[in-house]
Amino acid sequence: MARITMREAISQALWEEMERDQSVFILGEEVGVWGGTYAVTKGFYDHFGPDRVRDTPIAEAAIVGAAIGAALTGLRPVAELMTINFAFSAMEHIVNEAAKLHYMFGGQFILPLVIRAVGGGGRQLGATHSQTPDAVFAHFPGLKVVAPGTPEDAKGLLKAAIRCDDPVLFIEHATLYQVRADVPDGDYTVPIGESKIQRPGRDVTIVTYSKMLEISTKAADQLAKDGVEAEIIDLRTLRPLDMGPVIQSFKKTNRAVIVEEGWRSYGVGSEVAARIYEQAFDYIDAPIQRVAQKEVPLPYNRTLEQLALPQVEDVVKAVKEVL
Amino acid sequence: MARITMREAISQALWEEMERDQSVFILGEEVGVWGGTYAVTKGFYDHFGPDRVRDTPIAEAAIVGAAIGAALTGLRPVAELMTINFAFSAMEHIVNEAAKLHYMFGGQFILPLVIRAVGGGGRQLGATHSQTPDAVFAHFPGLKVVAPGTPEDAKGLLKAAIRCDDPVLFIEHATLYQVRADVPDGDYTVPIGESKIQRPGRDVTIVTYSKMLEISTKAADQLAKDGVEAEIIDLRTLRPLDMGPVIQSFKKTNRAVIVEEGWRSYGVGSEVAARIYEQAFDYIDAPIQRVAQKEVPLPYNRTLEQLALPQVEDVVKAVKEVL
Amino acid sequence: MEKSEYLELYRQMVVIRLVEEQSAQLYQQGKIGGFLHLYIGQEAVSTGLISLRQPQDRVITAYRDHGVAINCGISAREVLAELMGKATGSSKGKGGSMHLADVTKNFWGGHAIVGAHLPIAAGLALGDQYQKNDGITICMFGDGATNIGYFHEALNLSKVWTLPVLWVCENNQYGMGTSVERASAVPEMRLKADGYGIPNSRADGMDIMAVREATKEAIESVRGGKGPYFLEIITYRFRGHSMGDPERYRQSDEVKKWQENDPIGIYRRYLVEHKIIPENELNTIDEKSEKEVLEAVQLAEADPEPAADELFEHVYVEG
Amino acid sequence: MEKSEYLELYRQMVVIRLVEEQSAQLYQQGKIGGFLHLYIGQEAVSTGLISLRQPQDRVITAYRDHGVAINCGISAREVLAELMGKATGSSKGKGGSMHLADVTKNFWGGHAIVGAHLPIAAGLALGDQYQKNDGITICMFGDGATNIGYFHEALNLSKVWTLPVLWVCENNQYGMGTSVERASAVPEMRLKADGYGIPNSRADGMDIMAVREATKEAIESVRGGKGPYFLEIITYRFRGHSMGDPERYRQSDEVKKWQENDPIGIYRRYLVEHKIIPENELNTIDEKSEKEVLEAVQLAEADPEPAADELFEHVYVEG
Ligand SMILES: Cc1ncc(C[n+]2csc(CCOP(=O)(O)OP(=O)(O)O)c2C)c(N)n1
Ligand SMILES: Cc1ncc(C[n+]2csc(CCOP(=O)(O)OP(=O)(O)O)c2C)c(N)n1
Ligand SMILES: [Mg+2]
Ligand SMILES: [Mg+2]
Repeated sequence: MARITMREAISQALWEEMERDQSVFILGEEVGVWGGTYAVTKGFYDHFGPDRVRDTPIAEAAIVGAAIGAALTGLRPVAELMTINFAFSAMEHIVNEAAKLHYMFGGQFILPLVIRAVGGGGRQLGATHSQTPDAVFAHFPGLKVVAPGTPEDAKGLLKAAIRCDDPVLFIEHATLYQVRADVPDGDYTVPIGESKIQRPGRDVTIVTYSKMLEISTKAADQLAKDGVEAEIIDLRTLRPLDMGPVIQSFKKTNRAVIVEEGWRSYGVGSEVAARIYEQAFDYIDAPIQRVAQKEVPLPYNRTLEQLALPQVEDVVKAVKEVL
Repeated sequence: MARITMREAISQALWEEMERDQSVFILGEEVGVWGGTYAVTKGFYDHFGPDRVRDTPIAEAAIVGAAIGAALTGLRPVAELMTINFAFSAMEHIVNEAAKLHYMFGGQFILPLVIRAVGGGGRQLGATHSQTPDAVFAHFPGLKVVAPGTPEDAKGLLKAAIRCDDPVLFIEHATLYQVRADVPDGDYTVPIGESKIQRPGRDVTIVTYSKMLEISTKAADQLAKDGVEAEIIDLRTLRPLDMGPVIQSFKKTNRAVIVEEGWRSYGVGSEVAARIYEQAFDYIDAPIQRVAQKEVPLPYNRTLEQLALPQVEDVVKAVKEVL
Repeated sequence: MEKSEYLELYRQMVVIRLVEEQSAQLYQQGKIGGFLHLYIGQEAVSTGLISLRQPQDRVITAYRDHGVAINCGISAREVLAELMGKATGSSKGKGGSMHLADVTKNFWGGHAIVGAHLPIAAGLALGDQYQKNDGITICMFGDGATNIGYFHEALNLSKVWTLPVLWVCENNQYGMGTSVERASAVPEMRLKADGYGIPNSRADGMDIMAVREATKEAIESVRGGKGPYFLEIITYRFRGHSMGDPERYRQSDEVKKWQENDPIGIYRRYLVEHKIIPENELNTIDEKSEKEVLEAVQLAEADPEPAADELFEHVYVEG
Repeated sequence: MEKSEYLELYRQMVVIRLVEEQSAQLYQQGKIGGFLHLYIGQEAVSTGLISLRQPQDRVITAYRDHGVAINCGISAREVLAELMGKATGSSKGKGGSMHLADVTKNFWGGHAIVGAHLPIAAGLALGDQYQKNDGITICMFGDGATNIGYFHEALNLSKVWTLPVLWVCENNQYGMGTSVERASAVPEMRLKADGYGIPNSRADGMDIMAVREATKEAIESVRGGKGPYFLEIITYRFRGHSMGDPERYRQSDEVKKWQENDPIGIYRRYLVEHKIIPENELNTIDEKSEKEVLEAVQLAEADPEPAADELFEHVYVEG
């Protein structure tokens, strides 16, 4: 066990996989000389060289498109989109090419591709740079969408993604990079498509992922003071979505709150809620609550931005609603 | 009252608005000389001329981007994307520019823009050309998303969209253009953001929109033979989403089936279901059923494609589940 | 060039023409669905181009891909089977006309979103460069595709990274109903290559010998490690953009004028006049090819549809 | 040019410099959040450029927009207020540093997605052309922005439709940490304009007089109805890309070399040597501007935050 930050966990996963497998390489804006806008690939350029750590022009469609092509030749590219907001500039290649090629051509080739993108709000970057559009990408069959909330999961899931023969969108969160936690020593992977109980409890089920795991945990701490034991399920993967642990927990607590950072409408919470109702209808004691971002483009002003983002108090309040 | 096709209804709305208001103009691929790939703008080029019916290069980002700019100067552009699948090539400008500019700049200008795009499957166009990604666009605050299912609504909603000072994505369905129905004479609009009872009934509430209204109506006809009276609510607008008639109906029937053409996960049905549970929890007699597209990229082969798309029988079966 | 090679080029062009004519009929009979884009009139382009590629060279193109598929070695039967959505099709009936491919023959498809395959082509070339293979990537696209952003990002990247890719623009004068001058800032597509400092040239696509000559030079440049090369080939599609095109955008005599330069007729005359192949041998090829293609149609028609559970196959490799 | 005009140019450059230095401090004090991109070193570009626009001419730029905003007539206080997210900011505190705008002054922002504002600029020009206004659109962007697809689609469209738009590329040698030669197929951005048949020229962005000369010619061409024009202006940012840039990608002596060509210093010497304005008058402007900007900082700091209910304002105009 080593106590490291999320940034270090992701950086280690990339580093170790590149050491392990020559076919793994990185391409993206500022991943090389700069060392990564969020310093995730710091030191990579000097160690692995310009062929395996490739700075690109500002051309998101070309970054993802070229990664797709390289993957078709048997390589395992890790394409970095500086932020997930720029994924809209590569939308065609993510949802219409990467997600469909394997199926559309009758499975005659594989597409072992990882697209890393950091998302989330809370840093006053304004409406175009602060989004959490995870549900949008998770809507497309053929793509796998992963969004870890802890350093341990981040490292294990990224390694799994790089070794996976399917295209994986790996979503990081800018305000989680500094989070520190224990990570197993040596090489390990965390399976894609498995939700996990991050905190056991008996009174209410909180379903969340990524940054909101942190918020939900703080809320659970507060609730614990009032004797409420919340069980927190971390989805970790949005597609394929693993409802197993969620349903299991819900059948025990009969109450659920879903916490996501993105907008409520057509978001992650709606899908999870709909599935809980479908799969555990007879266990419901109270309407499931969804905590999500207010439905506005995220404003720059700090106070307004925080008003729009889900806060610990919102989660606590939602839990009290369902109790 | 005149009995016209959906194509004629949309064409009339465009024609009449262009006659009424010089600031309205059309731009897009093949809208002019060709007369529109789906013949919606046939005859427009000769009548209104090349300045108001503008053929563009194949450059979706430029089509939507230029329309945004023109709207900022006080015009009311109607940008046509040949199909909604190409909207991914203009994603940045639809969800990150059009949807946000008014808010992000403190409301100092308006953005009266309409983006027309035809979607849907069922014509063996293959995975990249057959999508119904409506929920993806409806996820973004700042954008209005409309998807009519009848000629009357299509004409009235398109006129409302053109007169609206907000950006509106107007989604048509390729296999509905031939549908014929009565349309009121003269000038009229249908308000954006209002759902509607398209068929009254007392036993079950079917919530749907666009092409699936047709499928749901056929299912309702079948069910009627077995004495089951389904009430069909047509959402018509996906954002802002009007739950009023849905909840009203549900409080009467206590049973609901949501029918959408797109993929189930993170789709329209999940949002509608989640809201029904939130707003009418005490009225639920059976788990709400969702009928949607199988979660695969749509295959070319006709049999497989039809297997993937929601069929009348699927709706009938789902209704019987909830009864 | 060996006589057999001359013959093979002729045979391929004839087979493509026949397959396209059969496809048109099958479409009218409702046996082919979706969009159908015929290659009739452009046969000399891909036939000349691909006749010069090495086995290790990758080929990728747009949705007007039947001819390219045949030149790459996919049988007429597999092509027709895919067009009819059969399990024996090159994409198992899941891709259809716009998505033919056979990677065992280094043909990477068949792509339906205009210009979107250009960045992917850059990636194919990157893969070979990274693995130090000596193969190059030949990427074909239309004149209309040069106006979309993907074209720009791919060409710029190919130059910055000196990628072994041959960009081939099939300029058939129109993108659907929009003529080049109504959609493009410059009249010659090759001029766009100058904006990236990419060497380029232009060839007559109705004359397969001219196509081959230009291609030789282009491929040498790319394989020689000089990075990307841009080849514009002037051609014309004799039929509509796809089946059911009203063709309001062009005059029938313009079409007639071009049809007089039928690439197959031109090549046929060339072979006879230069005494490379006597007329009767060509006639034999015509007859054999016709028989062969009609057989392929029958076989493909008789081929099985994919099984229902194929619907859920190949969404993912794992899980 | 009148003496007063010379003075005004000098004053604007000095004010921009001071506002940027103050912003840097406010950022360090945590009073400004998000990303902050300083214009220090590039003042002569927008000051010279915009000094020649007519009131009916629209201006639009990227996120490095403080200088442009001031040149367009937004007060230092409004700029600083927006940077601090105050209700009195030009975008009511909702846009921040990257989204300054004031359409009453025909300044259309301030756009944070690289290159995405170019198609919008084409649309602004289309709007004027459609309405037969004689205004033109001046669209500024960086060297890095020329590699994204939006650039390509916008430039092509502007030429095909002969739009009254002046494309101005501020080539400050880097896109974040990536130098031009590592990201662009061609070393001069103006060469890309050749690929669209768009007339173009190049100017020294450290010399405001050179900027004005080149701009005059460019604007005349566009206003003359000749369609788009591409102006590349060579400049350099003295500070990091944004606050907190480790600057591993360039040597400090490269920065020093450029700082010796401080655009304000160059212009100052020019004014004195050509006896256009005596040193002491320039000193007075320096002092007045400093006082003015410090005042603006105080006022902006004291300005109110937007009310909480502003959060839900302006999502839509209707409903
Ligand atoms: C991004 C995108 N926009 C629009 C279309 C619709 N479309 C299909 S083919 C075509 C014309 C392409 O013309 P060109 O590139 O010249 O190829 P050609 O058909 O002439 O071979 C268009 C507009 C598409 N498939 N993809
Ligand atoms: C589409 C997109 N990709 C990436 C970014 C991140 N980014 C912001 S500024 C920038 C560099 C732009 O360089 P340049 O165009 O030369 O402008 P400069 O900063 O030098 O003024 C990048 C990559 C972005 N904002 N938008
Ligand atoms: Mg063409
Ligand atoms: Mg720059």
